Amino acid sequence: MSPQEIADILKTQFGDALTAVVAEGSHPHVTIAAERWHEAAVFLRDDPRLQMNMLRCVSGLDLHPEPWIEVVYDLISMQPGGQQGLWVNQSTIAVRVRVPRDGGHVASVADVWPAADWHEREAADLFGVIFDGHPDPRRILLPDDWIGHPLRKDYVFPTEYDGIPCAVTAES
Amino acid sequence: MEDKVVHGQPDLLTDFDRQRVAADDLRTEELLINMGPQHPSTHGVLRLMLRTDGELVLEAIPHIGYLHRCAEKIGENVTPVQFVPYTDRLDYLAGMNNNHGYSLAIEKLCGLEVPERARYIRVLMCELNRIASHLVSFGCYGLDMGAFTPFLYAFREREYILDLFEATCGQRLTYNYLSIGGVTQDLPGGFADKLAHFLDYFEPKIDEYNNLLSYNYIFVKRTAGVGVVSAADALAYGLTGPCLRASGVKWDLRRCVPYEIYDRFEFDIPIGIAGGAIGVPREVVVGDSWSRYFVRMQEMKQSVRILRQALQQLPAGEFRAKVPAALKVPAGEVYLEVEGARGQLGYLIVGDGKKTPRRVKIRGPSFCNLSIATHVCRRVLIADVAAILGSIDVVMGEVDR
Amino acid sequence: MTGEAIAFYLLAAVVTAFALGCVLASNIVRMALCLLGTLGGVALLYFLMAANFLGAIQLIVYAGGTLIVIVFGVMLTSRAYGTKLRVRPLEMIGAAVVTLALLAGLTAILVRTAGPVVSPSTPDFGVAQIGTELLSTYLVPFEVISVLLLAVMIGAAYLVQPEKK
Amino acid sequence: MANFTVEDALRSRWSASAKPRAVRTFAVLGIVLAVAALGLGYLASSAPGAGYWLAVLGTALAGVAAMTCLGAAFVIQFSRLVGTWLFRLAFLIFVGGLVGIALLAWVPALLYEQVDAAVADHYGAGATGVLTVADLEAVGWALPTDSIEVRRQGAVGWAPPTDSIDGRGKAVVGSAHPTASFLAYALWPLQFRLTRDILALVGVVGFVSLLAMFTIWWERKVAGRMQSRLGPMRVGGWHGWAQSMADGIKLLQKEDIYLEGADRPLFKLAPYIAFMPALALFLALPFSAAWICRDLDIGLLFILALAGIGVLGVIVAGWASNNKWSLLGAMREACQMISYEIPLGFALLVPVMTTGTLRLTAIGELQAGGFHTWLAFQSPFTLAAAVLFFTATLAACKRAPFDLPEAESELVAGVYTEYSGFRWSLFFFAEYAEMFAVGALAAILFFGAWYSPLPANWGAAWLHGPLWQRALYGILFNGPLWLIFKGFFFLFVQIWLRWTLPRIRLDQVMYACVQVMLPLSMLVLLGATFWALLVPHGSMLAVVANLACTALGVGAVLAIIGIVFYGYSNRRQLVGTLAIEHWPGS
Amino acid sequence: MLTIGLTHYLVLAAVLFCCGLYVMTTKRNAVGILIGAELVLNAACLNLVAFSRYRTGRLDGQIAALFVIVLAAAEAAIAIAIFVNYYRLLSTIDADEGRQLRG
Repeated sequence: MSPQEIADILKTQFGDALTAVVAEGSHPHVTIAAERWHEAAVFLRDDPRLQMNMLRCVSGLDLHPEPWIEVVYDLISMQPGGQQGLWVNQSTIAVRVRVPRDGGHVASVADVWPAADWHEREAADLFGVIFDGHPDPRRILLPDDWIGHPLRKDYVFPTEYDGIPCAVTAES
Repeated sequence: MEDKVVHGQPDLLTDFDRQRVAADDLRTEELLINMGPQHPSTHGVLRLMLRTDGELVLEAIPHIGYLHRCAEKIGENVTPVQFVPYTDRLDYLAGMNNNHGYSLAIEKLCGLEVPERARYIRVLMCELNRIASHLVSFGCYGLDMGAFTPFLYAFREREYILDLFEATCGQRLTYNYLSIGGVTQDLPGGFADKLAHFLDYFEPKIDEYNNLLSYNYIFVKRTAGVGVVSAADALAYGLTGPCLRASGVKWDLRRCVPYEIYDRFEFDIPIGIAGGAIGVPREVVVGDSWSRYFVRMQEMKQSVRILRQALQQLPAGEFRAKVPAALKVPAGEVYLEVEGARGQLGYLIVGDGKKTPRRVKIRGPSFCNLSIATHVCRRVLIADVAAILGSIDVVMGEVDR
Repeated sequence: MTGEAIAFYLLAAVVTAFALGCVLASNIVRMALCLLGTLGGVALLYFLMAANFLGAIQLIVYAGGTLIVIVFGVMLTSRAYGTKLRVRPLEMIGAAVVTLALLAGLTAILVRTAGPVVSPSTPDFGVAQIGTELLSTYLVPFEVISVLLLAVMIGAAYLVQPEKK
Repeated sequence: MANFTVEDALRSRWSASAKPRAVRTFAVLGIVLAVAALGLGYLASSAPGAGYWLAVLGTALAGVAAMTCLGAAFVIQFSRLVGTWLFRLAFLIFVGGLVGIALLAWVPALLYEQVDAAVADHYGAGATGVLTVADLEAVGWALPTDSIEVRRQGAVGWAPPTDSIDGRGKAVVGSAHPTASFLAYALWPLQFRLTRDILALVGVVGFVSLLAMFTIWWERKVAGRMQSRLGPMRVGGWHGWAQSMADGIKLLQKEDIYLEGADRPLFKLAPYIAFMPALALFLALPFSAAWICRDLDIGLLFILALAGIGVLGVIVAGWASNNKWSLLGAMREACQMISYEIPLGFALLVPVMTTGTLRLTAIGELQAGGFHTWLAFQSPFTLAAAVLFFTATLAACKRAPFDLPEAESELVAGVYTEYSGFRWSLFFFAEYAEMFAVGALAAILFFGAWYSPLPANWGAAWLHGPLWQRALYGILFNGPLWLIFKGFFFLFVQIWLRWTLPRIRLDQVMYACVQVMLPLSMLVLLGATFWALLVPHGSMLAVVANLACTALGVGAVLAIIGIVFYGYSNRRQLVGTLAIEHWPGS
Repeated sequence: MLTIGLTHYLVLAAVLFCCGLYVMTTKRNAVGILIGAELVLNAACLNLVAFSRYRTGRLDGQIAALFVIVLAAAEAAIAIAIFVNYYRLLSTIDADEGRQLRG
């Protein structure tokens, strides 16, 4: 199923919540409003036409200087039934959810795809996006007392951590 | 339990842990054990908090990040060509595959065409590195199970592969060989003979190691039926690579979404098979630790097959495309996955026309594979935790990035 | 002073010291170790009294078996390793007075009624004699003991099994 | 000049012509002095009064001077070796140590026999008393031939072969031979129990130390060879023979670390609780019928008891370390030990029942006479008991695949996690000593003790020959050397298993014990009982079973050797190398 | 004093017995009480063997001691089982806490 068809299905289902569709290029994706994302996730997984059964990746993306951060969910639908018992790649799509830079909230989809658990923690850790309803909302890669979210473009490197001076070179 | 010192070890609990275990800890005599980050069978600096009742692990909570080296942040601040060496450090046991994924993603984004010969060399290197990586996995898994000797055998064979790599690119661990537009230099003279020589020697060795370890009664008893991951769970948790295939899902990017030139080779995709079939002990359940381990053993054979075919078809010609000296990452984005040694290694690269990309996201397969640990390590014995972790085969460089 | 006397006084000192260690130790594992010392000393006393078999049995069953069970029990039941159950002072004084009085009385009686010191009147028995005695004269108690051991095994297994819900 | 050493100095001092001259001079001088010493010594044996003492002094001085001269000649001749001289000497001690100890073990046994015979001759058989040196001199260098065998066999009521009863050498009364008087002085203290005990203790401690050092080195070598590497190769030169000594010195220098919050007295005490019983059980372990420190009538029980106490040390170590991994290791040890002592005990009961004694020397003596008389081959049940015993001892010694208490991939280092330096090494001394002890015990109980697999009548004549013949007999046909050899064979099997097998899980260990080994050992015990009751000695069934079991045992050994040989000759190797230096054009 | 006789052993056994008694009465840890009981039993065993050695001249004392050792082992096994259960019920090993049977 091509990305355009998926986008059409989503459009009929969610209407205006689907704010943008890029069906061509090396990374076809749709953008969906944050409020309806959880609902859309369940739909993407359970709809018999889509069956997005694996969440491959969740990435944060800072759109600095625009005041947005996007969360990119890469989904794939794998089904059995190919030659020699191989599974077949039915369709692939990325979904983007755009939230404000400060205090952006997205519904966690860890209950839809458990794979989202750690990925969302990572995005929350490095971008500061808040995932509502996450089962285990701790920092994952950085220490618990780390200040700031390093993958944001406006992140200022700390000069010390826990009394340990950090060597910071001049910003390029 | 006293507050300040948890039985001789400094208090490493986070507030969250404390909330989580406090309620249960009062009830019975449960131990809270800190496994790692310095532990022989956590393969690097993984740390697990084990909540145990004697030997029985009630819950295992992984804590990662001890090897976080800001790879993604670095990726945003250096040019793609400069970033290739950094990818070596992700899954440091299969550096070639990491180079490969990143190079492919950048080439796709920039629209670069790679010469035929370079593509074959890439396949040769990736498959060799897959064998080397699986050998480490095989050896270390034996070590986790208490069998020391297979480890040394595995490392002996891996040394030969590293010798080949050293002859090719001068490096033994972090290669920076598969770079954007092809490979950095041509194969050395006599490489084909040496490799064929090695393959003839190595292929029968796999059967030998199966006899030594895979079919060992104690080994089967230790691993079969332990840490069973159903196909549904494997998909839901985003498991890929041998871990996914062991659960019975015949999915391999090299066949299902062919990239590079993998569609030109004939090879099988080994998957986990229920016990009782030929070559599978009776105790085995699809998706258990033994299946995950054995899929790797079989994959080595398939890699040998691919290597033989690639050697046969290896064309002459350029080994590198013309890459502009000041390569700019065009505006646009790409998400590309390759089948790494441990699963699908994905790169999301977003460019905005500058020299450096706006965002480099790395989907480490170990990161996703490891996330199932809590789910699987429930009501198992401490020894089983080592068995499960070893069969998932994580490389912390890739988990923490 | 004969070798036997030297050995006896030495062993008596060791046994008493370890028994006092049991009394004074507050940590339960230390108590168990002191018990090990006492038991070992008593086993050596058995060797001194030419009861070799009994000495070896004492070491195997008591030191090797019972004591390990006790230490095991300690580990199973002491979650908080630092927890020490303090002896109540009043109890301590009372018990000390009573036991010391008892000890004084017992010693006095023993010394008062002590007959002349005679050398041992028995030959050194071997294992064979013990076996023969056990299976002839003491056959009934022997069998009763074995039944009791069976009952203990079943009972212990029953007691420690987790409750089924 | 940084590398200029003593060897260089020695090497450069002697010019080509001066060296042989110096060697010749010293050698001649040394020989002359030696002859003089011998002459004076002969004089001393007959000279009266003060002349005697003069002659003795002269003998001593001349002897020392002769030794010095000969030594100097040697040193000059082989000056190139002098720098490595100490190393080579230590090497000789190391390699020759076990052999030497075995020989030493046999020689004192002969000496004891000598003294016992003298006492018996002087006071009559069975009587006791203290001899003076004069008495001993009067007895001279008498050669009693059968005292050991007769007494040992008599003690357990087992009829000895008739031809060895007679032939007690008569004392050569009144001979004042110089050797005899020297021996009389030298052997006089040996008639006292205390002297013998002290000697035996020194021997045991020395043996155990050397044993542990040798075994650790050996295990590393065997492991290395199994893993297609070399193992220790550096320290000492020849195959890294001094590795254990170097390790020992290193361990002694290490910091003795205590954990904050550890139970310090117990933490310090635990290694000794583990080590002392392992050492003490050698007191009751016979190296041959004569060479045993204390021949207890409950020897087997005694060893079992001490092995059980050693476990307590490990448990206390785990508890006192205040580390959860250690604690888990201690719990595992306690579980495993309590469980495996039961099948171990049952397996031990089989030889005890078959031979009817707990005295280890008696059990050993019954197995003289070649392969087929070994206890393991007497019936199917004894063979099964031998296998069960060996398996249970693996668990008792915490050896792979039962090495759960220290499982390094699960519990870091288990009970040893917090130990360092010398305390840590004590645990390993204990472990290796115990490994050898159970191997030796398996040999004593099941595999012919200190007897060679050769038939008993081979070399039997030597038993009545001169001293050298009897010493040779003790080395070739029965004696400590054989027991040590067998002990090391079982030790090798333990090492072999360790480097081959994965580790069993705790529940599987318990399953294997309670569900498999316990019923099996009970069955074996029952079977052995009925075999002893129903199959009379010498009956057709007994002979057939004996032959079949012997064939099975020998066949198993031959099969193992055959498989090893086949595997070794058919091993697959990558010819040549793939390393970059060997590429064409490089 | 220099020849060891029955009295010496009996006095030593009395000391052991009193130590055991003291441990049994004062210790609040149930396992400690068990250890006290073992001490007392050991004192009894010592007496039995000593009497057998110095008075009766038969094996009866040794055999009685053997039975006592076996019984002590059985007792320890049962006691530990009870303590484990006790601990499960009350989450403590303090013997004074078990008041449920009190009238």
